[in-house]
Amino acid sequence: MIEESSRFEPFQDEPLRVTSDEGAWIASFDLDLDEAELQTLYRELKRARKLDERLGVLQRSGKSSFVAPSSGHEGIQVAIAKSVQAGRDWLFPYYRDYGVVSALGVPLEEIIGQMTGTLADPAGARQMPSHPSSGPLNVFTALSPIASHVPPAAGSGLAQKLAGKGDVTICSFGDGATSEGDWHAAMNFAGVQGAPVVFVCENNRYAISVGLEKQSGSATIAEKARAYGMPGYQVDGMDVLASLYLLRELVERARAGFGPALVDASVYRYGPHSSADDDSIYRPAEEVAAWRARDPLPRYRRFLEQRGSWSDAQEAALDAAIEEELDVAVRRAEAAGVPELGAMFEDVYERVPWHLEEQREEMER
Amino acid sequence: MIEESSRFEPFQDEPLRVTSDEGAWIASFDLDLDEAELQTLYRELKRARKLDERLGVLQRSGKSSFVAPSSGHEGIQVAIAKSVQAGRDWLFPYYRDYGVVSALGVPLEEIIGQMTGTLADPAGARQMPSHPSSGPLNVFTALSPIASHVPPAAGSGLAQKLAGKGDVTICSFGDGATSEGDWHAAMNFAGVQGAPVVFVCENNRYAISVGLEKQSGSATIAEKARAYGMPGYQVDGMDVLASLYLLRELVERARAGFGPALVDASVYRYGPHSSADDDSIYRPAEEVAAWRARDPLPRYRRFLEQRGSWSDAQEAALDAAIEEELDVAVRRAEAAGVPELGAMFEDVYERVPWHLEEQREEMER
Amino acid sequence: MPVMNLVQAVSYTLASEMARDEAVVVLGEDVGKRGGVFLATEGLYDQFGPDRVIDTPLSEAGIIGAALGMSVHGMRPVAEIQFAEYVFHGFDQLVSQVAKLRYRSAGQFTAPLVVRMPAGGGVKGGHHHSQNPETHFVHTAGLHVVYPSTPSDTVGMLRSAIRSNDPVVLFEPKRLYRAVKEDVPEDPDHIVPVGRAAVRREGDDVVLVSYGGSMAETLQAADALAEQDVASTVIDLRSLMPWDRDTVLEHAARVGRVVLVSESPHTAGFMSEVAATISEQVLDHLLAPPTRVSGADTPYPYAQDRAYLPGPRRILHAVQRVLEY
Amino acid sequence: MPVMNLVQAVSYTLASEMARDEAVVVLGEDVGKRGGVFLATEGLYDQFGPDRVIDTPLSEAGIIGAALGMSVHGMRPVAEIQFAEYVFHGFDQLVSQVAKLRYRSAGQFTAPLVVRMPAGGGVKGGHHHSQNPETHFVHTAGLHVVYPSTPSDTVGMLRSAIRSNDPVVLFEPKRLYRAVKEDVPEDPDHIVPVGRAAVRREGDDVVLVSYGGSMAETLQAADALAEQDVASTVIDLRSLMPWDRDTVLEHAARVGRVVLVSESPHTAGFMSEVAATISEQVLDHLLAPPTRVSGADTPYPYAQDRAYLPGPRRILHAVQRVLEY
Ligand SMILES: Cc1ncc(C[n+]2csc(CCOP(=O)(O)OP(=O)(O)O)c2C)c(N)n1
Ligand SMILES: Cc1ncc(C[n+]2csc(CCOP(=O)(O)OP(=O)(O)O)c2C)c(N)n1
Ligand SMILES: [Mg+2]
Ligand SMILES: [Mg+2]
Repeated sequence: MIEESSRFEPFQDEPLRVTSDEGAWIASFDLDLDEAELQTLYRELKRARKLDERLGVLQRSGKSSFVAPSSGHEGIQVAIAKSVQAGRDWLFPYYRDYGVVSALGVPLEEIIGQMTGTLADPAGARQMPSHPSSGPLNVFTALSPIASHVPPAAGSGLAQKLAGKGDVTICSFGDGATSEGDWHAAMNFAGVQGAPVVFVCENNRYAISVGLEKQSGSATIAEKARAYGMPGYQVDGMDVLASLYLLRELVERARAGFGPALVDASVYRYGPHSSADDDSIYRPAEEVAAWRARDPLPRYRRFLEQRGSWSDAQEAALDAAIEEELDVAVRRAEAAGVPELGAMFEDVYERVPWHLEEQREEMER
Repeated sequence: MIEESSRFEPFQDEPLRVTSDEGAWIASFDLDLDEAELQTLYRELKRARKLDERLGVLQRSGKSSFVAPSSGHEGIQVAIAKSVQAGRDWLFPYYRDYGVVSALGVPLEEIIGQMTGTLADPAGARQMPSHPSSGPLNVFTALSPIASHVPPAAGSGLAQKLAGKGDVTICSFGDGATSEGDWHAAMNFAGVQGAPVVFVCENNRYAISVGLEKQSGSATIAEKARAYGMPGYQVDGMDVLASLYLLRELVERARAGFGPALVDASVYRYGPHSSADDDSIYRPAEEVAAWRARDPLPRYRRFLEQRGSWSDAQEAALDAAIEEELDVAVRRAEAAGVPELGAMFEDVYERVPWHLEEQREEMER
Repeated sequence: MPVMNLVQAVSYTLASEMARDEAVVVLGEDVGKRGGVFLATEGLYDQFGPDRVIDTPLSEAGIIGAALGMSVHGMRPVAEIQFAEYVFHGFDQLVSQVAKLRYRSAGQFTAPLVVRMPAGGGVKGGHHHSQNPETHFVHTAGLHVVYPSTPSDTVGMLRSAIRSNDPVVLFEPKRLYRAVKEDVPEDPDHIVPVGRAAVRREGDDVVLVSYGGSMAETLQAADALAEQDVASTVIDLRSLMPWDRDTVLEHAARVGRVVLVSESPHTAGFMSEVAATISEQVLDHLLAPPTRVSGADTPYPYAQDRAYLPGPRRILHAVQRVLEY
Repeated sequence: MPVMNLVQAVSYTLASEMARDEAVVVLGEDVGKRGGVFLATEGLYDQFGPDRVIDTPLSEAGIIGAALGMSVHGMRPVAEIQFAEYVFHGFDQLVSQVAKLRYRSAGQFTAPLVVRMPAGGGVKGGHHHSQNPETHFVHTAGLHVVYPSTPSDTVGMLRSAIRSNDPVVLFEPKRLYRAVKEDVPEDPDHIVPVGRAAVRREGDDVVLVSYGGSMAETLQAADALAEQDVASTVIDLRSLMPWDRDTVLEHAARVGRVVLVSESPHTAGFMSEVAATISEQVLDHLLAPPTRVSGADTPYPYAQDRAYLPGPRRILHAVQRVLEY
């Protein structure tokens, strides 16, 4: 039931890349994206980066209690968002996926509302920061337990397959997530059912302090796909174009009924695991520096510049526009206000049962 | 850290066999087991088969409340027992593994005591039938939840590795077990740690009624080993010699510090899933018949006969001896008596706490 | 009116709901051709085919998680866990995911699914085929928990559960699967609402409260009491979350003597909640301490399979204690 | 005498026990170089090396299962679950395997291991970093469950746990990790036995019973009561399985008014067991209903992080109710 994709071969030794670290096109096929789209990708990379930076500022200034930085993951995250049809397909992201939701079109004020615990969060500030969601855009509310969202993503794919409309699901997670039993149950379920799900591992080679060699029996995440009868691909997740080409192909393949695939996207997180972490305890500074040199943003900007498709003036205008957008979003998110005490008793069930009514009364007394 | 075994290549397309269905030696290397050992293997195959048949009789006559037949699995089960050093290495079997424990040397009266709920069971008749164990022989008490014994087996291997004495663990399970999250967690843990564990899947292609194609995303269980950085082997589990050669090599490999391996042993269960099952609902009779034709016992007997190493007289003597042994074991098991009421309150903790004392009094009142 | 036993009531209701609403699908281990190991899904595969009666791989986390993913698309999956204690392999999916989805998404996503599981002892199943894990789910916000004890209630409550927009965990007393047959309501919209207890008989001397499999022994005890001229009120809770506190308190206050019968482990079992609530709310009406008769705080034993259960003898002892108090 | 806070008491005791007995090993996520996300294992990796301080893959089932496998070989693993609610991924290993091993093997195999988990709210962690799942384990036969609230008790109880031949689940109130420093006993054999409560203060007007993180607010409430000339007895249960029923009943019977404080969800939480037992055993001594002040039956909220907890205000309300009853 599951066929290979047409352009890319699974289970290669090296991650797929279409641009060099210097930003040169190195693929064996021709680029076929128009300039507007190419520029949009850069705008979204930059927007994700600046959003992440702003979230850090909000956290340090006490407006947010926590943040799990996404810088370094933007290439694959923007590609995920741009490989699906927003509002039609479904996304099951994880806590680090700000770049996915911002590039998909979730309003920044909602994302920032979630991060700062205000009612701008469509999920009502019910969860800690770094747990975005969007009902209208089919973004399943991110949650904390690692890999717990992967079985529902498999079920989402099965529902889509049964509905027969060609919709697909993308589910992303970290390298650490692949060790959980729930991850395995989900991958196998999707494999057996041929569910149209593209699984994307944002493989930054660390789960907090635990390096990949202590995490996974296999050297790559991609080869784990063999256990589920699906193709596995390594991609340079800091190469936004490689990520996009691969994901688009796998999304279309899933739409056409050829089932799930696993993508092992090599990335690096530039920040600590979270605002509660000190990564200098376990990561050498040189390692961070080496990955900084491969930053997906300047790399892609060089690519655009070499085509004459991006200028300093555009950069300055973009920066200003994003800062302005962020300022507005922060203001609006704050203005939305915080939930009342009693809100904690709602949405446990469709209707508030007697015991919660009483508990609410007791608490409000 | 994990190297390949020397004689057998992992990840072959076909299961390893050293004898044909007609019992001819077909391996590329020479047989190097002495006649006594070759005959012992047959004795154990027969003992396992007759034990299984007797357990069926005991169940049908109401002496046992349940049985999960092992007939058809004897080749791999006897090989498991004969590939380890009894009392030194550790075994984590599953409920269908009568052939493992009988060939390892667990007294039949203990096995039958377990099956019939008497105090001949070294585990005190605490569990339902088909859950054998042996403290002295390091047979971890089998249990009902599928795959739950696999993580402890990985931990057992890690303990052995840390102890540095070259002891190993063998853990067996069915094909269905490979779908559970706990199985994955264990396999990955063993792979990362290079724990000396040989994992053996007794792949009878059914989990109760669910066929392998609905069970596993991958076509074989063997290839799942890639996800854990360990070698995976297919073997004809109805070829006792192939099973034994492969397992001995993998056990020695683990002893030598080269880590875990996964064996996908192709078998068939001739009986229903259990005494509570009716397999005619989901298995065509022709399929059962086709696998009956490959029965590991007559096949191996033909092998011995062709070498002049087995006669009808020996067969008759063996049958009589086993029947006698079974009769004695049944008598002794029955004579051991059943647990008293109060025994249910012991071994919950090392010492009986106050609340269990009181519950016991209430119950005995 | 159709006459059936409790397990037939399950398949009857599933078929009726699947015919009514094509969003309803069944999934689990062996639910297809095999019809489930207890035959609770017998006939459904032939009637509705493999897209609506889905044999899954052997993973409870996969079953519950997949059901959740289907339910956010508006489907109404009914997942079967083959034996209740195997839900522990999917515990995180049920308590961290299913139970909290409406809450953590503020209603953007909901999980209108049912998880059915045969539970309870007395079937010579040892400790992994006999447990009553309902308290774990009662203690988990976001789940409804129901535990019918009769064929008719099974029809009405399973139907309620399937139509509920909240996730429902439905326990089935496997010991009673084939114990009695009775007429069940034929009306395809007959439901028994979640949260409502049934008063099985009324009497002024003592109140017996129970649910699930233990209803059988509780009613036997009530019969024995009647022979001794002790008149009992017998309440079948049926729903544990939410539970019908008002009904229990009304009778507890009226009679003043209460015995609570449940085969789940004693310590911190659901009946401790009922006992605590009775004392908290109607202390001054009590003529004797609310007294529990429970399963033991041991793993479910094989050899003492029946003794473990709170049988009539132990229930009568407790009644005697509260009567003589 | 060494002065330390509660989380330092954990690493101090682990180091002391690892030095004493080389069967003791530590395993979990990030317990190595990182020293744990709360630094509860800080320094151990440098002192004892990677064979005794084992960073595991990200799987709670793997951690608990591996600990079990090591323990049957005579090792004494101390497993860390990074946040208590993540134990739900390893629930089956803990409740079906670890808890039942001695029983189902009739003592042929035992599981002398410890599972440590930071628990409790008030840290702005939302519902997956704030929970108190202790009741699930109290309701599971075969496990000891302890929940210290002070650095000294942490030393004594963690040591008891490590030396116990039964599996022990040890909850650590993460909200109190750095709340207070105190002298802890230096004697490397000092233990606090499992099953013994501590009476933190004595008074005749009301008995406050609590444990874990809620001890902080309970003691604050007791202070506030003292200012209003209400004298309270404050009991820190410390052990939940087995729990110190005798101490609780003695004071409950003496004083007649009891308030039970726990931040775990209200319905079918451990305090329902304590309340039920008090009513069952000393009904006639009660001057008011044993009254619970609990966490809500909602997923742990983020925005109302502090309000969720039973704070002094709610405790005082309950005390007022039992005093005025
Ligand atoms: C079930 C569970 N266990 C442990 C944790 C604590 N934890 C949060 S993030 C994390 C590491 C995740 O690493 P990875 O999956 O590689 O994603 P990354 O953060 O590197 O993007 C851990 C252990 C958790 N959230 N859930
Ligand atoms: C966790 C769990 N889920 C479900 C079951 C019920 N069950 C018992 S055996 C079995 C099938 C196991 O199949 P397999 O692993 O292939 O072993 P086989 O019986 O074929 O040897 C099932 C589903 C169980 N025992 N444990
Ligand atoms: Mg990572
Ligand atoms: Mg099988």
